Amino acid sequence: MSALIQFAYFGVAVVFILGLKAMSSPVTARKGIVWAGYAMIAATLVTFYTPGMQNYGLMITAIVLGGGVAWWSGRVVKMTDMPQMVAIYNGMGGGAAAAIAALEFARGGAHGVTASTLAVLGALIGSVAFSGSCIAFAKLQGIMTKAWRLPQQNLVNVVLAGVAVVLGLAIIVTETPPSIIVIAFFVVALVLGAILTTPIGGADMPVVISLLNAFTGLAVGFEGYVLGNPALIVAGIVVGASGTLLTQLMAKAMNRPIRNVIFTPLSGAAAGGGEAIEGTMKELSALDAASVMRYASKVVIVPGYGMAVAGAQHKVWEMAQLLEEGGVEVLFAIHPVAGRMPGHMNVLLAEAGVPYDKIFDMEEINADFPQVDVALVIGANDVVNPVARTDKSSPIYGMPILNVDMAHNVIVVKRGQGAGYSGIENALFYKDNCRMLYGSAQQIIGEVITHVKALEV
Amino acid sequence: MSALIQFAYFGVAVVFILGLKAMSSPVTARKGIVWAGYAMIAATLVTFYTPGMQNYGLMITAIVLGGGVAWWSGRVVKMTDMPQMVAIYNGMGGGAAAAIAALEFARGGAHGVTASTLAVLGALIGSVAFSGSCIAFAKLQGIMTKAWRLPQQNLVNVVLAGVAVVLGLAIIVTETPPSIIVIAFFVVALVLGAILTTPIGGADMPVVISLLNAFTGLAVGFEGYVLGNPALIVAGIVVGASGTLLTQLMAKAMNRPIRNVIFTPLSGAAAGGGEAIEGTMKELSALDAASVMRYASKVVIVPGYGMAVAGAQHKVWEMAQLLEEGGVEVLFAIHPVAGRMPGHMNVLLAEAGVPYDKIFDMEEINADFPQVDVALVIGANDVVNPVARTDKSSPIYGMPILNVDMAHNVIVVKRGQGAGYSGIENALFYKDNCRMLYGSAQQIIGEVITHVKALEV
Amino acid sequence: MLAAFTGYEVISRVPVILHTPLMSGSNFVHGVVLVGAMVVLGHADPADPAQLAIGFVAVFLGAANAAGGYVVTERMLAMFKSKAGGAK
Amino acid sequence: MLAAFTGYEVISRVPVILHTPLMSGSNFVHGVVLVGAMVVLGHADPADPAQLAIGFVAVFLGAANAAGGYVVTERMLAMFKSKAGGAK
Amino acid sequence: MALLIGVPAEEIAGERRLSVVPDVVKKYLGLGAKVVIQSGAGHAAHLRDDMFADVQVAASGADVCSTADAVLCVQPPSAELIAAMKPGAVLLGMLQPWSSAERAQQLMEKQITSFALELLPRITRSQSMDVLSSQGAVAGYECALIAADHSPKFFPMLTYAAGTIRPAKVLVIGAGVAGLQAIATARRIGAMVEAYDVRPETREQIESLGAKFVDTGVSAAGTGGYARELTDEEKAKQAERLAKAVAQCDALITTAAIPGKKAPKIITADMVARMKPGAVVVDMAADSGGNVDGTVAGEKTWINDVLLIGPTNIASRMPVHASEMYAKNLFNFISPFIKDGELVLDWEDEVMAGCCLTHAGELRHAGVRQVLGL
Amino acid sequence: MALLIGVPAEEIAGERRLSVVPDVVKKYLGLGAKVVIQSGAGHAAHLRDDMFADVQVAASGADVCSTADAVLCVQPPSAELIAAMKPGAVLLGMLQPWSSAERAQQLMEKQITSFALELLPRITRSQSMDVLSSQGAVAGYECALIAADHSPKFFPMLTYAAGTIRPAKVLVIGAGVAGLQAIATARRIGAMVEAYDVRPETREQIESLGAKFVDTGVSAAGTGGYARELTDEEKAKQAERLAKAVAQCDALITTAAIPGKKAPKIITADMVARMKPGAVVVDMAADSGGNVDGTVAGEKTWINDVLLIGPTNIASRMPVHASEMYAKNLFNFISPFIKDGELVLDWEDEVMAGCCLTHAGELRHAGVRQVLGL
Ligand SMILES: NC(=O)c1ccc[n+]([C@@H]2O[C@H](COP(=O)([O-])OP(=O)(O)OC[C@H]3O[C@@H](n4cnc5c(N)ncnc54)[C@H](OP(=O)(O)O)[C@@H]3O)[C@@H](O)[C@H]2O)c1
Ligand SMILES: NC(=O)c1ccc[n+]([C@@H]2O[C@H](COP(=O)([O-])OP(=O)(O)OC[C@H]3O[C@@H](n4cnc5c(N)ncnc54)[C@H](OP(=O)(O)O)[C@@H]3O)[C@@H](O)[C@H]2O)c1
Ligand SMILES: NC(=O)c1ccc[n+]([C@@H]2O[C@H](COP(=O)([O-])OP(=O)(O)OC[C@H]3O[C@@H](n4cnc5c(N)ncnc54)[C@H](O)[C@@H]3O)[C@@H](O)[C@H]2O)c1
Ligand SMILES: NC(=O)c1ccc[n+]([C@@H]2O[C@H](COP(=O)([O-])OP(=O)(O)OC[C@H]3O[C@@H](n4cnc5c(N)ncnc54)[C@H](O)[C@@H]3O)[C@@H](O)[C@H]2O)c1
Repeated sequence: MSALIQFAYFGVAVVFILGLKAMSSPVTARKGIVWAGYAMIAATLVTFYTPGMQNYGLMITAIVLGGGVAWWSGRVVKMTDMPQMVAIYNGMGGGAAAAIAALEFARGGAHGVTASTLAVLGALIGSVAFSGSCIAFAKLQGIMTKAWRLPQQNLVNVVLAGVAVVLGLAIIVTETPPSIIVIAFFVVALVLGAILTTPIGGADMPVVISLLNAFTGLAVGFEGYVLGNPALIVAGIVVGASGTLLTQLMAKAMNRPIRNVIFTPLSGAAAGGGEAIEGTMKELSALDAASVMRYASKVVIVPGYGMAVAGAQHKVWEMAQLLEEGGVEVLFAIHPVAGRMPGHMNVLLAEAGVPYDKIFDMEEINADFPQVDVALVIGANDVVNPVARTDKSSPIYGMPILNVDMAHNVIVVKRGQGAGYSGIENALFYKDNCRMLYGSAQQIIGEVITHVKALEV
Repeated sequence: MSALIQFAYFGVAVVFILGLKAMSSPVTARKGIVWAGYAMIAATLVTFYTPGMQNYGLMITAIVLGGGVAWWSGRVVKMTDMPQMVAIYNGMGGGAAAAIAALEFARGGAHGVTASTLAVLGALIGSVAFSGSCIAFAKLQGIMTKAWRLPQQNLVNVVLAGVAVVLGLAIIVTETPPSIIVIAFFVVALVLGAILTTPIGGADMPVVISLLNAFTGLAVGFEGYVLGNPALIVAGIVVGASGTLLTQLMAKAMNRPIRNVIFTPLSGAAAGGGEAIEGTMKELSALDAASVMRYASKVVIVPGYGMAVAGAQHKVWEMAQLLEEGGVEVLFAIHPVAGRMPGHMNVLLAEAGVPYDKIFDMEEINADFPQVDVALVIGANDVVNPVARTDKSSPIYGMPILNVDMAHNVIVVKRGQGAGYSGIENALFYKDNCRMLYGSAQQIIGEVITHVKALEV
Repeated sequence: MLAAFTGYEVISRVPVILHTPLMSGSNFVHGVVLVGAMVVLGHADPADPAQLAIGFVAVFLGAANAAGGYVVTERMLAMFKSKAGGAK
Repeated sequence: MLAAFTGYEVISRVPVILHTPLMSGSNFVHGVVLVGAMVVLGHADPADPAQLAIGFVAVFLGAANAAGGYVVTERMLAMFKSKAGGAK
Repeated sequence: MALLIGVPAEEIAGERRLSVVPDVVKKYLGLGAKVVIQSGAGHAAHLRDDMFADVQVAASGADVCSTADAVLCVQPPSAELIAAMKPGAVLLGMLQPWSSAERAQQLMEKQITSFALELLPRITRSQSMDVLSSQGAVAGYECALIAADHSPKFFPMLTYAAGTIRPAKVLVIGAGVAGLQAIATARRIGAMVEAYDVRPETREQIESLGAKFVDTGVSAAGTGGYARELTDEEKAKQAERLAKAVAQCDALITTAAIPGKKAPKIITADMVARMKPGAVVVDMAADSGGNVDGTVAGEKTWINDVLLIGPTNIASRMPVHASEMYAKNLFNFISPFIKDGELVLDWEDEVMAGCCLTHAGELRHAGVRQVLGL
Repeated sequence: MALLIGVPAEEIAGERRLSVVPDVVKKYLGLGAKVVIQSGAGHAAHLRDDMFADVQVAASGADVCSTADAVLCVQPPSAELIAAMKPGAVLLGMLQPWSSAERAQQLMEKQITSFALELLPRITRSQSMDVLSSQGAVAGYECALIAADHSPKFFPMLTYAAGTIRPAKVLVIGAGVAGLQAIATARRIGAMVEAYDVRPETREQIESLGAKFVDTGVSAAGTGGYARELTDEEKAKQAERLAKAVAQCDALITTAAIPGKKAPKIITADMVARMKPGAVVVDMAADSGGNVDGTVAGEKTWINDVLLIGPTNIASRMPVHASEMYAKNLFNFISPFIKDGELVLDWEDEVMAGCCLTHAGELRHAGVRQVLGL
């Protein structure tokens, strides 16, 4: 029986891995979560057959209560509030891991130094994840509005961590630790998590949640080791590892090294160099561009002189058609002075075979941008530069521009740091909702096409 | 030691399977044969360590001789003579299997009824494959030029097979069969193989070789069972199965049911219905079209009215560009009256952006077709109908046509059985080197593009 | 080690739009901590209320992690339903 | 059975141009009969010239099957080297 | 004695084409024939005498005709030239067979073997000789250019610094060779093109060029690739549906001619009256009476702020290529019968026989005989 | 008292444009201004008086000018009209500031505040007011059509039943706004296009339209988007490399004008002499002297079987859209200064100030003052 259960746990772990793998591609993502869901149910059911189990009533009550509340809250919450829900559920996972450790300490089952060390580590990490996630939740939910830093934040962090480690060591050394040490240990760990998270704010939050998520994974993995449960070990470590990687990816996509996220949060001190335009330019890959557009409802393509230089019009239209086959609405927006002659874009789009009814001029489309999911700017620069609206000293001040910056997402295709005709910096590129897709238009749109095709099932 | 060897054999078998799988896609095919090659070397080396082996000198001599001769002949033979080389090597494999059986009979090691039966079956099939392959080789090599049939061919076949089976049964029943029976058995089997193959000729030959190849695979598998050698069993059966399927695929690609290939060979009685145009229309898939073109050196695209109707010009040019990126030379050939107005094709190709220097008219390109690997006819019909050259009674007689029928391969894209402007049958479609790719041009060229892309590494 | 390696392997190329759903998905996966929680609660001393309480909390939190993680992930991924069907 | 199934599985979608090379490749694979031939020759009675002769023939044929099959297949597949390198 | 092919200069004012070009002359010489050309004949087609290698140059058309065994022309030669021809000689060109009984009479009397290429049976093999197609293609292209050039509007869509110009709507009536070419050309320039033809199979052809078909529910498929004339009732129905399309377009190009007959009046004065101010009409059928009520052949007329253009001899506007195409058509027609420098006509040949107007003093073509009442 | 905007009819023969169109008039009214139009002023642009809603219609240009606070015109008004204007009124249009000292004098004397749109500073913000660009685009498009229409050859490649016509070669000199448009249009029609400009940055622009750049190794990048004049030496080098390209082309379109100066002679008589028979030259700069030796403004000249066309007032050939674009440019220029129906000029505005010819009796533009010697 027990062997069978172990075997089942292994199977569950494998399905988890496959599920996660599936979740990393838009095409298979939904399948992935459903598989993982079944695996979870299987794991839970199997666990009831673990030899020597008691307290079934309490157990079922807890499951029904915890599961029910979470299920319900996850169902009703608004789509925009998803991130904080992820945070809070993650915190609960961390809490559960910590609680397992606590119970192990309480039962005083000595398992040797390795096991104890792992248990303590798991408890520490789990607690940090728990309190950290709670803070993250509070911030995102708007319960906690101000991001504050202690005067010597980093020092305090180090001290607290040191204390936690000392207490942890104490627990490991004393086979059956006094409750007071255990409680102190948990309190310090919880405080540490809270203090670490408090100063972080704004756009960095998702990165932090992802990091805490990886922490919880680790904690679960460690506790799994203590319990000798393969499902926990494998799933925990895999989540720990993939979560760490994911955190890095997310940080990279935002152009913020993880170090900075944690130690010099955005809302903190000034960002350094005295650039007139704030923010950073954030790159994205052709794959990203493809998936963002493929799963959008409405994409507006803004061609500019760069598309003409690259001769990319045929590719661009091919991409647009592919997206349309996928159910995406694709329009073209032509700025009055895009290109280098009146009608420059018209000539090219006509050459590529774009029908006239897909082509809109600035006046017709400018009001729509707030409803646009993705504005794809291909080799245009000046004509989408918001500086024209705001900066009186700019040579392009007063020129009406296409309001692409008001779209949910902006993707800008260009080869590098080249400026436009007027030779000035473009504030659009530094906006939060803007991502740069570097490459010559012809070639990079070709790559996007390949990825869009791969996303068709 | 022995267990290790068994394990190694298993590993070898697995690599063989992976290798075959790899060989079924152009992208990985070369890797596949190389893997299989290493596996073969490993298997051979491992075999030297089989416990209780003797006769090493003889063995190495045989290997060096046999391997050397085959290697050398395979190296020097002309590319066009490949099929017969495959035939002869295959025959040798069959012969080897038969010889193994013979030796087993000679040693008289009784292994039980199952083993004996399989040994006999293997010997029978192996012998048939051996002599059949030799005949096939002789025919393809031009040693045996006439395809002759016995008057009662099918009856003779059945009788011979019956005799072989009876003799085989005798061998199985008598634990240590008298040499005379064994010899008679082999003689009958060899004669059967020869007689089965002799009447078959021409275009059916590759199918037959493939079938004999599958036979050899089976024979090897059976002998492997007798010897208890997993490498032989797995590899043999896999080759037997995949070879059978491949034979079916090949027959299908030629539009000749296997039954017909064996029992009513081409060179035999009249083909039935009194169609003026001989031959059959043979379909191919978008995948096939993609790979044939992707690995060609020179492709000539012949657009016609159908391309205009489908509005497929942009897709066609996209495909052409993809092929060119892959190093294929792609040209367009315009027939003087392709389409429905003078310059119809010019307008469309210009719209798609095909540069003028890729477009050739009939007079410029007609002489080149014999050097063209693939002529891709897209929605053209009358202008490539060879009837115009030959049939005085035809309404299009006297019109000069594009000599696509002289290209190595012709692929014709059209929706179905629709005739061209002049409403007559097209003899091109029935030629041996012509394959039909059915579908509306826009959509089917789209599919071809997808496959061509998949072939890029 | 192997598991960690797999973790890296699993998500080498993830499009940005999947970052949050994937985070949520892995959040769900570590909800398997529920199993551990059940085991410890199952082996807790029925006579020790402290143990029972902690165990209860562990299972409660674990179940919430699993259930909530699932629902949220599933909802996020619903938007990746192929739209092509609707369009064609 | 499984092996047979694998055989089918292996070559479900083969482009026509690969038919002959694949045939040749599988021809090479059953060249593993060489192993069997070696084994029977290895166990043949060194005193019985008939056995030795048949065994020799078996190994000879098997080796020819394997070696020839390889060379021929490899040559045929050489044309599938990606030409893109040369073109770009 | 080798066949002598004669090429007189075209006599009709405004005719800029020539029935040979240097490359084609070379081909005739290659077949063993000789060629005599009237001095300056190619001038309007930008061909100087010295561009023709190895030909005899004659001072006048009469000199050419009086020596040549076969005379090639674009437009029918004048009575004087025919009179100068050798009896029994061959005359080949667009002889406008229906237009003049006198000319036919004269040809018969002079025992001229004349081939009027308008009579060419339109079978597959004869396509390379089909001057109506080749000259129609030129005319269609030219008409689209004329329309674009005269339109007070841009044809293409154009976004400029202060706004966007929407593309012009062009309507093409008649989607034969010329109509299709006009459609393609207008589309290339950037207009949104609609087209209409009575033959239903043109719908697919029109759409194959990216234009829209105007569906009026009337069909007039004729035989031999030509259209039949419509009944009055059909005309009314057609007119009613067309009027709407006409009223919306910025440029209208009509190409519906019925060979040998007066062109059908498809666009009535009423329809023209409902057109937008500034609209342009190019009536390609002006030469044979016009498809549009009010067009005058060879003139530009303003009706109600709509410009009606009735260009004549349109192919002549592009003499270089029109001549090249025409010359090749003629060569493809006659060369199969030139053997070792001799002209050997084959009356079994369906294309040649079908094309013959007069031979051995007879009017051979039944249709023409009927029309001319001879 | 609301601003009264006056629109007299254009007086110069062949000028078919108008300085307003109905949509733009509506916009003026929307700003609280009033509009008076001379009866029939829009006729040549296919605009009837009744298409303008809510405007006053005056019988004569003098009537318009004598009442209007601001007069809009395309070409400069005659002395009589200026004389009729209210002192202190505003005059806005293409006033050809360099062409006439008398007119400038008269404007000063009448205390007219005149804005010559040719003087517009070419900064980004002013693009929507840039009449040179908008009318240049029209002209470039028209020139390509003129070339295609007059060429005795097909522009596109065309395969027909008896052979293949190779595409024509078109050479465009000067790749400013008009030149680029000509390139794009010729390419659309199907020609193979080469182009040349002294400014090196045009290479990329030319190539972005799918045409080929003729590299001569001479650069003449000027300031403010205009080209500088070349030295004689540079001209020779340029000429030498160009001559080859010119000799090969079937149609040549020249668009190199230097505002306020005589157009540079880029194509010499010698180059023209080497052109192919039947080639066509369209000299867009004919109005200001021509880029081609031998073109006569407003005429078609044959030199050696080459047709030289010197079209004048080209934008006027497409009066509907040219007027629409022009009217919008003018509106974009003046509307920022119309507040609550009053015209309040802002002399701090760099575009407005830079564009001013005369104000309060002074000639404000330094460059013009220098050229006219005032
Ligand atoms: N339309 C007219 O009539 C006219 C006339 C004269 C001037 N202008 C001026 O031209 C400008 C037009 O604006 P615009 O937005 O169209 O163009 P733009 O501001 O000139 O910007 C072009 C952009 O395209 C990028 N690019 C160049 N080659 C590329 C390639 N091969 N692939 C991808 N990207 C490429 C360049 O960046 P990288 O170098 O980093 O790739 C550059 O940022 C305006 O300032 C307008 O005032 C217009
Ligand atoms: N060029 C001229 O000036 C001119 C003028 C008049 C007549 N013609 C005549 O037109 C003919 C031209 O020959 P052609 O070879 O170009 O065309 P064609 O002989 O008319 O053949 C067209 C072929 O395209 C196929 N097709 C139609 N729609 C298709 C689609 N959507 N996708 C794929 N295939 C499609 C049709 O077969 P399915 O129905 O099976 O798809 C048909 O076999 C000649 O006979 C010529 O004499 C030419
Ligand atoms: N040998 C061949 O196979 C061959 C050669 C050339 C042309 N053709 C065919 O013949 C067709 C006609 O050739 P064409 O260009 O010389 O035609 P055409 O000059 O006789 O007529 C022009 C077009 O006008 C249309 N038309 C006639 N009356 C009309 C009306 N009342 N309203 C609207 N449209 C009307 C006709 O249908 C025709 O399409 C071509 O489209 C082609 O398909 C065949
Ligand atoms: N506000 C703006 O940013 C703005 C607005 C309009 C135009 N422009 C720029 O100004 C440029 C010129 O505008 P334009 O069309 O009015 O130019 P233009 O009419 O002054 O000259 C036409 C072209 O002829 C070229 N040229 C002059 N002399 C030549 C010679 N000897 N040989 C060959 N070419 C010669 C010039 O370089 C120019 O490109 C445009 O291309 C555009 O880039 C800028």
